[in-house]
Amino acid sequence: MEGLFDYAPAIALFPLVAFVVALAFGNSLPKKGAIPGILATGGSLLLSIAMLAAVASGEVYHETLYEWAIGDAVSDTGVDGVEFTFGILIDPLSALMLVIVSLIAFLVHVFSLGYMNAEGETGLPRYYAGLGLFTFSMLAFVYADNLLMAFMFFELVGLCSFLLIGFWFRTRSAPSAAKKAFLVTRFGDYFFLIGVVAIAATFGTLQFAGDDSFVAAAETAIADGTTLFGFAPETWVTITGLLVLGGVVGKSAQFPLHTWLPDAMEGPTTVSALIHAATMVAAGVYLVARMFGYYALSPTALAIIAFVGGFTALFAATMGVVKDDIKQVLAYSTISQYGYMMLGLGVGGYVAGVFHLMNHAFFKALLFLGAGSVIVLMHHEQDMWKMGGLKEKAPVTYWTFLAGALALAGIIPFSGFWSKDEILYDALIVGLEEPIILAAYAMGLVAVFFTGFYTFRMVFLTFHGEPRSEAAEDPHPVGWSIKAPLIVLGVLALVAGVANLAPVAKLAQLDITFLESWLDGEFGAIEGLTYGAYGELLAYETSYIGTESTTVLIAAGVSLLLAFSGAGVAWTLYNVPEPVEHKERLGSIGKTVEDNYYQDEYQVWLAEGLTLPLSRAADRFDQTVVDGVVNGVSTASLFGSDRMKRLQTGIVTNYAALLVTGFIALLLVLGILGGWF
Amino acid sequence: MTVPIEYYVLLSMALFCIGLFGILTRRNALMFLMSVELMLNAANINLIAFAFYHGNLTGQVFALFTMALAAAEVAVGLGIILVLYRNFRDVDVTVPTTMRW
Amino acid sequence: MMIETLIAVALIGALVTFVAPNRIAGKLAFLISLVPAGLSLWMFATFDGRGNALLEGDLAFESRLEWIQLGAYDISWFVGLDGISMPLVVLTTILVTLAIVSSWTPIDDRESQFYGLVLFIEANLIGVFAALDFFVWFIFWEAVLIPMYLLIGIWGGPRRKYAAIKFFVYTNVASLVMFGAVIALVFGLGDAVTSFALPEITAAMLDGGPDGFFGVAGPTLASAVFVATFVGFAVKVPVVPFHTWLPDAHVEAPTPASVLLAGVLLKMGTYALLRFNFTMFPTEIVEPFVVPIAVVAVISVIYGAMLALAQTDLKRIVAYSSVSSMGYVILGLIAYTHFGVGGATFQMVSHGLISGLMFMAVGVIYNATHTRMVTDMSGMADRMPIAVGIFVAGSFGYMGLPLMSGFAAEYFIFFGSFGADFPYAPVFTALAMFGIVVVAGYLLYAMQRAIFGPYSLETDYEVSRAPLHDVAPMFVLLGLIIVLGVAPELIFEMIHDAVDPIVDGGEL
Amino acid sequence: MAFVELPEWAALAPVLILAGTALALFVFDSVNPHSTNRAVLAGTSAVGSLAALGVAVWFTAAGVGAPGMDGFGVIELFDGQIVVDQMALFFIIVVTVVTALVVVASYDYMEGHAYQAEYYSLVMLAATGMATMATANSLVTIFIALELASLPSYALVAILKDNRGSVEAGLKYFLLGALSSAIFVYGISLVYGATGFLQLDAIAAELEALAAGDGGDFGGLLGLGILMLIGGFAFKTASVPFHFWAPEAYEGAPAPISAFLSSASKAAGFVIAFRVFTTAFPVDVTGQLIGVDWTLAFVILAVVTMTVGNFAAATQENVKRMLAYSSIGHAGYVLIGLAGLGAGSELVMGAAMMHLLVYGFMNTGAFLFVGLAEHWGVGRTFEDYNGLSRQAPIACAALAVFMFSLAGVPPFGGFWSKYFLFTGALEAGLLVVAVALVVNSALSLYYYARLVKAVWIEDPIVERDGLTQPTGLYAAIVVAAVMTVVLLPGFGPIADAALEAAAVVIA
Repeated sequence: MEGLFDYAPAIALFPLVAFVVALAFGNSLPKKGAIPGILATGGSLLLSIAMLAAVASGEVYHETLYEWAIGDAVSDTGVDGVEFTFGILIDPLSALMLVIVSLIAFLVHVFSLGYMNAEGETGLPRYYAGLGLFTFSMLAFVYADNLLMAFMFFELVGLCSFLLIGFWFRTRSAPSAAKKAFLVTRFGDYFFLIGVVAIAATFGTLQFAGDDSFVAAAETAIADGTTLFGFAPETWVTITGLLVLGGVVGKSAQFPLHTWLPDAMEGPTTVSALIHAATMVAAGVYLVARMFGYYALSPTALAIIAFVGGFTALFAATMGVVKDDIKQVLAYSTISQYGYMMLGLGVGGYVAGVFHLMNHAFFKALLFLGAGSVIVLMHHEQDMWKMGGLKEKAPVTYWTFLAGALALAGIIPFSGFWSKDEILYDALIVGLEEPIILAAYAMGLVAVFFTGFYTFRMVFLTFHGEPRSEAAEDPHPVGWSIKAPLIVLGVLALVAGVANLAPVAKLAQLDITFLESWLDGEFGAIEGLTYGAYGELLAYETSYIGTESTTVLIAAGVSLLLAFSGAGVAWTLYNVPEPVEHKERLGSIGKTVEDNYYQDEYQVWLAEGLTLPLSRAADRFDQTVVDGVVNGVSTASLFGSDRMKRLQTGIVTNYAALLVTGFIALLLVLGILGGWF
Repeated sequence: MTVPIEYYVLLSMALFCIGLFGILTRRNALMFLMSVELMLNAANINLIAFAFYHGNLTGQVFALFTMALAAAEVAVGLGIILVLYRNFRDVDVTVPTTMRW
Repeated sequence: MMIETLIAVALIGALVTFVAPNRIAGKLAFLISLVPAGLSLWMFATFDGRGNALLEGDLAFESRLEWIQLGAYDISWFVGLDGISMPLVVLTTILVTLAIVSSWTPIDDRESQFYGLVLFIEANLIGVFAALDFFVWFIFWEAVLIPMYLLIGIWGGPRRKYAAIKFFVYTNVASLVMFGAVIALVFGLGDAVTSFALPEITAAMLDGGPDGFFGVAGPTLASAVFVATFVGFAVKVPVVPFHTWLPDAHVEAPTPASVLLAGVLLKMGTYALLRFNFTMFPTEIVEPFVVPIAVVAVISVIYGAMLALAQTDLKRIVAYSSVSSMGYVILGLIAYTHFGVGGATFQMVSHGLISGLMFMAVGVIYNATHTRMVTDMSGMADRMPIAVGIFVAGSFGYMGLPLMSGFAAEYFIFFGSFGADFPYAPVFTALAMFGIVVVAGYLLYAMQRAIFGPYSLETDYEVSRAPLHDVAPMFVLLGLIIVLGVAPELIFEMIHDAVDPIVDGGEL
Repeated sequence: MAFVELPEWAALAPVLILAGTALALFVFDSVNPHSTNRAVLAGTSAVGSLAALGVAVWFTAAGVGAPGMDGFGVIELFDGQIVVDQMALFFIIVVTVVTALVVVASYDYMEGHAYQAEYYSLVMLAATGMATMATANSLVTIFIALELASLPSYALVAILKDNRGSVEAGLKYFLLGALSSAIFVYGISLVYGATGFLQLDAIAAELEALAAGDGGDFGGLLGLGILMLIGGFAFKTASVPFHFWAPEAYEGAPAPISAFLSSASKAAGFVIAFRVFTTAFPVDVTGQLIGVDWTLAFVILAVVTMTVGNFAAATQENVKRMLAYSSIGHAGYVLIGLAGLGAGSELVMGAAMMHLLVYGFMNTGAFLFVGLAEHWGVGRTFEDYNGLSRQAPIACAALAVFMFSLAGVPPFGGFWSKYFLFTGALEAGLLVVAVALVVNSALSLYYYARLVKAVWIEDPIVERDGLTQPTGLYAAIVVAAVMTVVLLPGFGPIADAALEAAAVVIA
């Protein structure tokens, strides 16, 4: 098995090659570069699975492969010299994520054949190049073994997101959305970069794993109580942790930096499925999981993560309720779901968070691709009010979509239920001790209801009832390349939950929580990067309502109840032949919600209402005052020159007079100084 | 019978100032020339007086040089005044002001 | 004699081109400029310098011979390269070659004179980076002004005369101030120095420093000189508030001149700051000024970026963003850490490449559209995908996208200054870093308006794809940018080696 | 070496050659008057001045007037009325260089002029006078030499008898010249009165004695005398307030004559100033007697002169007049050489001498370009010069060289001398002067660049057809330009010579 890991770099490099090929020769290739993309991602997928198997067999891989920059720098903890390197870290977490990413990337590539090529899009090489570059960056990010490398590829996926959102650059909206996406995430990354720099300057290392990792360094610092940059070590760890969290909030579209994600739906649906649902948005959450040991050192940071997560989950879910565009609904549900993951990680539910990350990747990719196929069916119509009755006309799309919906809504036994329930359970048991976490839990719980509601509102409006447009009357047929990925993902959405049937395990005392033991390194892991290790670091108290099993039952029961009720309300309102809008019933609240709580407004105001005028003012200041001084000097001297030359009157007698005057003046000066008179 | 040196100096200074005054006030080129002559001669008075005072002949000799050069200067000057008259039909030194500023 | 050869080739080439017939001038200049480029690359490959040129360290390609005996001091032809100047020389030669190629299209009048002047600039720029005697250095430093004045003045835009004279006089006054200051310093040092060789002056400064002049005490004199030289160089860099000549010069200058102006001429200022203010002066002199300079640097970054945001002329945008980027360099220099100073030097090279690329891209767009106003055009990506693609790539380089040189430079600087020992270093760093958001803001805003969206163009010109010789130089630059971004050690190693003595000599 | 056999008076060879040439021209003129054989006339004068130049250079190289074993020591003639030392030779070189350039250029400029022989002989006479000024070592010889230089100059300025400008220029030059020489002579008389001597070393000795003794009762008289002498020099060097003749004289005179006056005559004026104030009036001694350091006067003059000159030049429309003012400004720069003497270092005065030499090339060249323009008849203002580079790139390149060199921008000779002056000013601690220098050279940069802009950047306002390439003018201009450039790398010997010479006279 050893030799196998030497091929690890290839996982990321295959797509890079595909990127280059597509960019260079795309136009002359059949399928405009799809083929290399599919081959590359397929290769990555196989290798990733091999890695997964290797890890399962107890191997792990942590190797520094390339020295990016080396130099002397005395860190605040006294480490002398610092190396910024590229390295690969393959442990249970990253191996799992590699498989998820490469799998979905592969499926999306396949789907694109039907979605993009079939539609005769122009600029396909650009599209596939973008996908390739993204897959490369994402995979590299996933198995990055240090924070700087992670940051670099974190930024690169941002670039790809920009390029792919702006794929239809000839429109006005797409470039604007792309700009917004990049800027908002960049704002988060600004804090992330400060965090990276700060951590590097503090501990002199950016390694995730091993004894020379900054996590370990932070532990020792806290143990010895060394002052870091004039702060107590805990405080400093919290500060730096939160700085890094800035990037996470941006990428994973958490409140208040979530505003870019809905706009990002301007991109092709495939892109939304791959980047803005399953993988890139997951990068933030994944990063938290990746350096969970660091956050575990700072309860404050964790609490903030949990609260932000819970709030976002609810906040976004409510907005999803009133959207008419099928992709918008999915976008907000994505934000909300990542809120859950943050909540899970925030309460120390490392396994739960990762579990939901995995499930969500499957079912949300499924939903987006489903939506994509719906859009194909509907001749690029996205308004759900114009759909309806697609159930019979597109059974595959319908059933797979339904599977995804059930998973999303968290209906037992679909995958979503298990992970979401576990998150809520973890939140609950901690929340019983920590009021703030309890609040987060409450929000998460309420969000379950809304999730159920908007999910089924979407399903019913799209597939049930009577067709509400001629497009819906005779939908455009979809090919195998669209159906196949849907089926694969549909199955996964149904069964993925098996990976970690925690409630069952707890109730039946069975040891069937594979994922937990997987992440706990029972198959093999890097020392310190295991669920157990994190658990020791965590400062959380937990308690139960009655016994553990009662708590499990209560938690599961409540969330299920809410999910069903949400779905039920949707059923009553929209599962009718001629559904009608019910927004007006919400009144002013509905308006507010529809306008996304004016989140975009104030952010746009910050950019265009505040910064732009400010810059214009600065420009005016620069032109008038700063430059004015410069020009003023020259004007003044030229004026002086004009006066000076008037001395030369042209009349020789004046010259004689002036000459004598000047001479006498000189005489007076010297004479008085010399006392001649 | 020795007159104190100061008187000579005062005399020459007076002469010098008269010449200067002439230059500043007279507009006729010839008058200008004459005033210059006055100034030069003021210098000569000094030279001779001081030669007497110091008891060496250097000053007197130099006075001769001065006179000679003064003559030469006048010669050139008259020439210039001639062409001046030819071009400007006037010997008023304040007339030619084609070049100024 | 390698450096002499470089300069000689450029000078003779300049003369030859100047008298060559117009139609072959461009190609001829290109061929000539290949010689210095190749030579300097070879020198880069065989570079064996160690340490810093002004402090302990042995130079590569050193040569020194007596020139003028000025009273007690002798002025000698003294040149040599260390890890700081070597990359800059290579940058110069390569940029000149590329600039020449990129001017084949836009320059269609008095070509021979144009290319002659470009080669003349090259000679002087090499000299500036190689010279180690104050007077020699100053000669090259000043001589750059003449060709640049003419390039802007003759081949520039509508307000070229104003811009040219402003550039000429403004920067020259600054040099005079700086010159006076340095001379005063040398006299202040008294018998400690017997020549204007920079290493000697540095040595004298670092042990004991000046013993007073003009009746002012030594330390006071040193501080005054520090301020004067800083201001003198700040104009060239340029640092806010001495920057106003830059946008005018850039906007009016023809593309190749802008490329050289932003690519290399600005680096002269930062290079001089590094050599003089931050190498010559002992720490105790510099210390009181560090925080003020940090403030200035942060202001340059943010204020410059804000100005760029307000512009609608693509060239003005890039010009102001240069002000912003130079602010980073200043920040890195005052950090007095390996990564700070090294990163600053790295940024000089990196920004040289990136801004050069940006100006070329803008130039190519201008050649096709005859406008640079983002308000006049839209959806250019539709008509000239390649040129615009490179523009986008360059913009992301400017934004500090990882795996491009800009990120490496900025990261080094930030890391270096964050850990620096001057007060509130982390705060200043964090403030300056906000520049990376604003830069993204104005570049993306400009892209959104000019490059994306439905195609439209105010000026009625038939926009066609750019010819190969317009695009090729940009590809070369882009390649270099990515190479340096992926493997910064290529030059950072030697830079680092040359920076060591500075930092160890004066750990703040 | 073979040189030693020559008699002592042979040290005057350069001057004698010049005088001989002048006389030869007179003879030629009287043999066949109204001859317009320009080739012969210009040729003779050129040969004469070049011969003088050659001899002077040879002497310098051989070490005439240089103390020490390799030199022959300072050679004094006629009991010190005349002295031949390094400084004398240095300035003879300056004068002869300028003369050579001017006469070569005049070959074309004076084409078709009535008084060829007179013109050249007057030029040579003036040159003789200037060369003599360089060697004069007594107030008598100085005065005579001064007049010998001045009188022909008056005539030369006014030689275009039917050109109102020329005549007006001559008149103004003459009148102010007469006034100044009167003041000068009066000054001499006062100095004589105070000391009783006219020979410079004797004066110095007397002053020493007086200072050692009761200090004499003529302090004020002496001071006034010195001041009047300064007036005389100020006139010759066109320094404020005796500069008023310069703009008109340079503008009205034939361009070569303007070049001649503004370069050679100025240099000659400075050499006598240097000589008198270094030899006759040692700073400290004189200071004791007159109660004030006379360098102060030069500090004031320097600052005022450079300021007036540059400021007035900045907004001129007429190129020649701009150059005239700029030459006033440069007089101000050179005055630093005297202002800095207080420090007792030869650097600053040496720098001044270097500047005068370089100036002899670049300024002459600039005026000769104006002569070329007048020869072409393109007009006199900046606008008229617009776009000349398209027809005459070579001449315009030369002009650019002159302008940038005058502005002190490398890589041209002007850079060294100007920045050495700056250095010297700082060494002498003249902070005020240094600041003034910075301000002024900024301004000068503006107007010099303006001329470059006119010929290179601006587009012609009128369409001209091709311009002729007069051999003489072109030769002179190109030589001047080449020299200006060559002087950058080849500045070493000049700096050595100047500094050595300065050291000798100061010691």
